[in-house]
This record gives sequence, C-alpha cells and structure tokens, in this order.
Amino acid sequence: MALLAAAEVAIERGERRLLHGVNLSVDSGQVWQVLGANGVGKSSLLRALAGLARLGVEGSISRFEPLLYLAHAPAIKGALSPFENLRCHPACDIISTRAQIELALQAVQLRGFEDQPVGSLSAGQQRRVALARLLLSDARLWLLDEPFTALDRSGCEWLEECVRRHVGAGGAVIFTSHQPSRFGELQQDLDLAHYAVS
Amino acid sequence: MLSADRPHLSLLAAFGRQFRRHGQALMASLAEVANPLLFFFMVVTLFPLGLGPDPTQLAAMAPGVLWVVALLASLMVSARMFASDFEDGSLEQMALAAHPLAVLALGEVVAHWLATGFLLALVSPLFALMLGLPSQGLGVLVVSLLLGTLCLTLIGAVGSALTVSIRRGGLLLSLLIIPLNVPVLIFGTAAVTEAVRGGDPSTWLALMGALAAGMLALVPLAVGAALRISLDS
Amino acid sequence: MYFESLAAAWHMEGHGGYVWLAYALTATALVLMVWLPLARHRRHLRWIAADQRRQVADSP
Amino acid sequence: MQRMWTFIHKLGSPPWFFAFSGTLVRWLLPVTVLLLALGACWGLLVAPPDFRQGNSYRIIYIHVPAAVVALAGYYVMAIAGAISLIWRIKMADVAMRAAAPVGAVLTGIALVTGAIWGKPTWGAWWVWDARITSMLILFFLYLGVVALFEAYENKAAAAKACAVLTLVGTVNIPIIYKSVDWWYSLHQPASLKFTGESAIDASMLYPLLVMIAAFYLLFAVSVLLYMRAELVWQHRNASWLRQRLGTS
Repeated sequence: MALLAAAEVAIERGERRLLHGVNLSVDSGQVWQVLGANGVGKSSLLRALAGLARLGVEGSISRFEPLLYLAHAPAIKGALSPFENLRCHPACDIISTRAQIELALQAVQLRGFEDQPVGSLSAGQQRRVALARLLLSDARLWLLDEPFTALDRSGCEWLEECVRRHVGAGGAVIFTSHQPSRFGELQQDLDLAHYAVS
Repeated sequence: MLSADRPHLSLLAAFGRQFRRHGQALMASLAEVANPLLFFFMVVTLFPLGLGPDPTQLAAMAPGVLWVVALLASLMVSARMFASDFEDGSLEQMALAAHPLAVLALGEVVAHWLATGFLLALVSPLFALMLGLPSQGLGVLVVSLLLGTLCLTLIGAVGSALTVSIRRGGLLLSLLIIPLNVPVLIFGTAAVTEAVRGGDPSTWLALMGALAAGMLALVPLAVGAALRISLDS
Repeated sequence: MYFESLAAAWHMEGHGGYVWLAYALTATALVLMVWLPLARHRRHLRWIAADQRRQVADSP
Repeated sequence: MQRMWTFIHKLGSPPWFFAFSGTLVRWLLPVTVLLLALGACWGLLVAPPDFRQGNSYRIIYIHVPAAVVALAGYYVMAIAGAISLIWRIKMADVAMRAAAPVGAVLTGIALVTGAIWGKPTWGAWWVWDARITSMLILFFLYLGVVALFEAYENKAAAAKACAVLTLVGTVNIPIIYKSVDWWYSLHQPASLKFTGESAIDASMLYPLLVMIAAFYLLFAVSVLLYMRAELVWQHRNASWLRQRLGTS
C-alpha cells in the first residue's frame, strides 16, 4: 500500500536549481535513507515531501497517509516540561493520557525528568524529548531529518529498534543521515547525486 | 506505532491546546508580559515632560496620548509574536497538523492578546489618572482598549506572520501595520473623547466592536497564508 | 486661450509659481515612470548580448 | 466566450505576453503622450480659473487624476496578487511587482501637488484635510508593499507575501477612508471643504476627465514596461527570448 509517491520532483533554491527528476514511491514496510553531500538538498527534499515547501518545488507529490516530520528544530518549548511539551505538541492530534506519555519518556531514558522545564535539560536530553514523539503518534509515514545526530550510542540503538518496530507494523520511514546504513537489507538508498544539477 | 483507535483532537481542543501552550510559554517569561506595561508607563510619563505639567492641557490630550501609546506598545509586542515559534520549529509542526493553521495561529494570537493587550487595558486607568483624564472617561477607556487591543493584536499578527522569516523584521513590521491600525486609533480616541465630553460613546464602541468581529473572522485566514509563505521562503 | 499673452499665462495672477512648479514636478515624475523601465529593459538586453558573446567565445 | 478564455490563458505565457505587450505599448505610449499634452494645455491655458481660488485651482488637473489612479492602482495590485495566490500564475506576480512602484510614485505626485496647491489656497504647505490624510496613509500602504518585497531574499515568496499584504490592505482601505472622513468631521466643522463635491462646471470637467484617462493610460504603459523589463531578466537564459532578440 503506497504511503507517498513523488514524480519528477525538481527543487530550486533562489535562482539555482538543486535537484530535478526525483522519482520515489514509498510503500508500507520500507525504510529509505536519503544520501548526498552537504547542500545537495537533502533537507529541502524532505521538507518538500512533507509538504512544507511549495515555492520552488515542481513535479507532483501525493501523500496518502498523515505523516510525522521530525526536523532539526525540535519544536520543544524550553519553558514547558517534557510532559507538557508532548501533551500539547502542535502536530500531534492524538489525545495521550499521563501514563502513556510517562511510558514514552521512560523509553527515551527520561524517567524522573517529566515535570522539569526542558530548558534545564542537556541538548541530548532535549533531542530525546523530541524523539519521544515517535511513540505517541499514529502517523504511518515518518520523515526524519538527521535523527541520529546528537544521540549517544544507546540513543541510536533505541531509535534503530523503534524504526524497525514501526516498519514491521506496516509503517514506513524516510530519513537523512551521514552515518553508514544501519538497516542492512531492509533499507533502500535514495542517492541524490543522480538527481543533482551540476 | 499506536493502534488507530486512539481518541483524536477536535478542532476546539486543538485551538485550546495551542492557546494553553503559547500562554504557558509567555507566562513563564515574565519579562515578555511586563514589557508592554512598563513601556506604557514610561512613555506616558514622557508626555508631561514634553508638553508641560499644565493639567488642563494634559487632560485635553489624554485620550489621544493614551491610545497612541497603547498602539505603540502593541506594535512593540507584535514583533515577537511568532518569532519564538518560528525559531524552535513549532511553526513547522503547526503547519503539518491535521487542523487548519489559521485556527491554531488564532489560538496563539488570543493567548498573546490576553498576556499583553488585555492586561494593558485593565491597567490603563492608572495611567489615565496620571494624565488627569476625567473620571467619566475611565470606564469607556477600558472598554475601548479591550476591544482596541484585540484589533491591534490581530493586525499585529498579520504583520508578524509576514515578517517572521526576515531578520530584523521589527522596523518593517511597523511600516506594514501602522496604516492598518489607523481606524482603530480613530475609533478608540473618538469614543473616549466623546465620553469625556459627556456625550454617548456607544456609536464609536459599536464601530470598534464591528471591526474586532470582522478581524476575528478574516485575519486568521491571512495569518495562516502568511505563515505558510514565511515557512516556505 | 484664457490668458491674453504668454507672460500672463506664466504669471497667472500670482499663482503661476505654484502651478508651474506642480506641473513641472509631475511632468518629470511621469517621464521617469516611462523612462526608468525602458532603461532597465535596455540594461538587461545589453547583459544578454554580452552573455551571448561570452558563450560564443567559450565554445570553440 | 471560448476565444476570451484562450486570450486570458495566453496572457499567462511569457513569450505570448512579451510580444502582445510590445505592440500594445508601441500604440499606447504615443496616445498617452498626446492625451497628456492635450489635457495639460486645456487645463492650464484654456479652462477658466476657479472664482474663489483663482488659478491655483489648475493644479486639480494633475492632483485629482494622480489620486484617482493611485487608488485604482492599489486595487489592480490586489487583484494581481489574488490571481497569483489562487491560480499560481507567475505572470500575475510580475504584474503586481510592476504596479507597486508605479502606484507609489503616483501617490507621491498626488501628495506633492496637494501640498503645493494648499500653500496659496490655505497658506500652509500641509493641511490635515481628510482626503490628503487618506492619501498619505495609502502612500504608507504602498511603501509597506515595496519594502516587504525588498526584504525577502526569495523573490517568489516575496511576491506571495506581498499578495497577502495587498489583500489585507484592500479590505482595510474603505475602512481607513471612512474613518479618516469621520475623524475629520469630528474635529473640523464641515464648513471647510477641500475639493468640495461642488458641481464642477463643464469647462473644467472635460479637461479633468481627459487627464484622468491619460493618467490611467500612463499607469498601464508604465506597468507594462516594468513587466517587460522584468520578463527579459527572468527569462534571460530562455531560448524563446534569445531567438526573439536574435532576430529583432
């Protein structure tokens, strides 16, 4: 069952055309890693696939299911506690109980930090609060922009396990990362070098 | 991935959630709330220094001065309205939410109004007394400022949404929205002046109410469109 | 012609200075409104011509 | 009816529009210059002066047309903006970008000529009259659009942002004009009317109408010229333009 289909997508930044002719069809159960050098347009492509960018994006992108987009910016308010941040996250339209949110925060090793302002946590911990969102969303398609950055080894393993479980349950993930492929045969690569405009 | 039978947010609940989220973030930093009040307080004290202490002259100018300073205070506050959400990525997530961006943005704007304009209106009699505004004008001043600051905040929201992605967009923001604030200033000052003169300010307050109602209906659409454009630039 | 002579037209019973100043300023503004875009148009055309010459020079 | 739609559709394609506007301007410019000269001479030299204000009244033949077309220009900009927002036609963006500076200059002309007119008539260079004040606010609205456009790096986003701003401005303009009129009548007994709606005598009305028509044509010509210059720059690498320039 296709979750997202992109046909002949071209991306421009200012007057310069970055990518053209990108074709992609994402079905449930797939993991796609978007590869490419810095500045080739990985994040721009992801924003276009998420639907945030329309100007300077040509070609057709059809999204068949609601998606979850995790950007560099964590969308977390420093003044609010992790619990508050996850309970009223702007993109999340699921009502989660206190117990479910605490469970998610425990999964990212943030037990005991539930009601402390996020501003007082470390950058790595703040990143984990953003990642805890993955456990509280019913979106089948995940678009993750550099999810493994600023994560320690245990965090990376947890995220890897999380992606495998999500994909196993019929979801799909598209992520950008410089780290070598982690999902072996499960993963397909989208190397933007083929579509870059020299 | 969760099973799909989890309860989903209604539109009103999403609005309330954004309202609470922005409100809590604002209330946490008291400076953000105290700024406009202090600004109002200090600027009002400038006028007697500039125009002389003569009470009759000050009282005659009080409605206009109070309203112009309220307009400037709301202008100063509007610049930061969507800035923090733009920087920390919340705006992107709001644009991807299932509910229309216009409604979520309205939740933020109303929270922002309550934390700034609403308080301004409640505190304004204190500054009015400083300028010697006759007592019969105080009640109408508060009512006109309540409606007026709502209009000023809504127009400020359009300006803030258009300039949020521009560095140093503050000055540009005032150029964009001051012309749009002129009717609010005229209606507000006229209402208070009429009340001070003993006349019936209800016509001006009714006009202000109509303006507020119209803006509450139309401005969120413009703010939603402007935010999407700012996210896209 | 309302005025008897050109001098009267210039003087306009004392208001000539204002009237002719207003008309002069407006005339320059209107001319600029037409001339500026034309100048920009020509400047862009010159750039294209130069670009074409550069391309011809580059390809052997 | 079908022919009309194909015409509007073709307007959206740059090569066709470039050719069409070229011939249009070649015909429109001389007509505009002729009308301007005719109207100016008629208003300056032939028409009788106003019995109360004397010859300074002749400034009406440039002040009122500039004011009228400046206001109409804002609505033209808003319509172009709406078209670019709703149907995403790039040509509408170009039209809106071209109309902004032209409208701003016209509003400037209306303000300057209004000030010069005020001096002999009311003894002051600036009179807080309702219409002049509304014209000043319109000038700020225009400056806001031009400044917003310059502030954005990504010009496609800039055009969309300006479209939203002009639409919000268009909704507010009637409210602003009405509130300024009420403000003026609130503080000023209605006796002092600037350009009163007094029935203008025919000998003054005809040159005024000629000048208004001339200013509308000039607005059109200037906008078309700005659009053509912008199209040449936007499509500087396009083959259709290179062939066209190669031949012509």
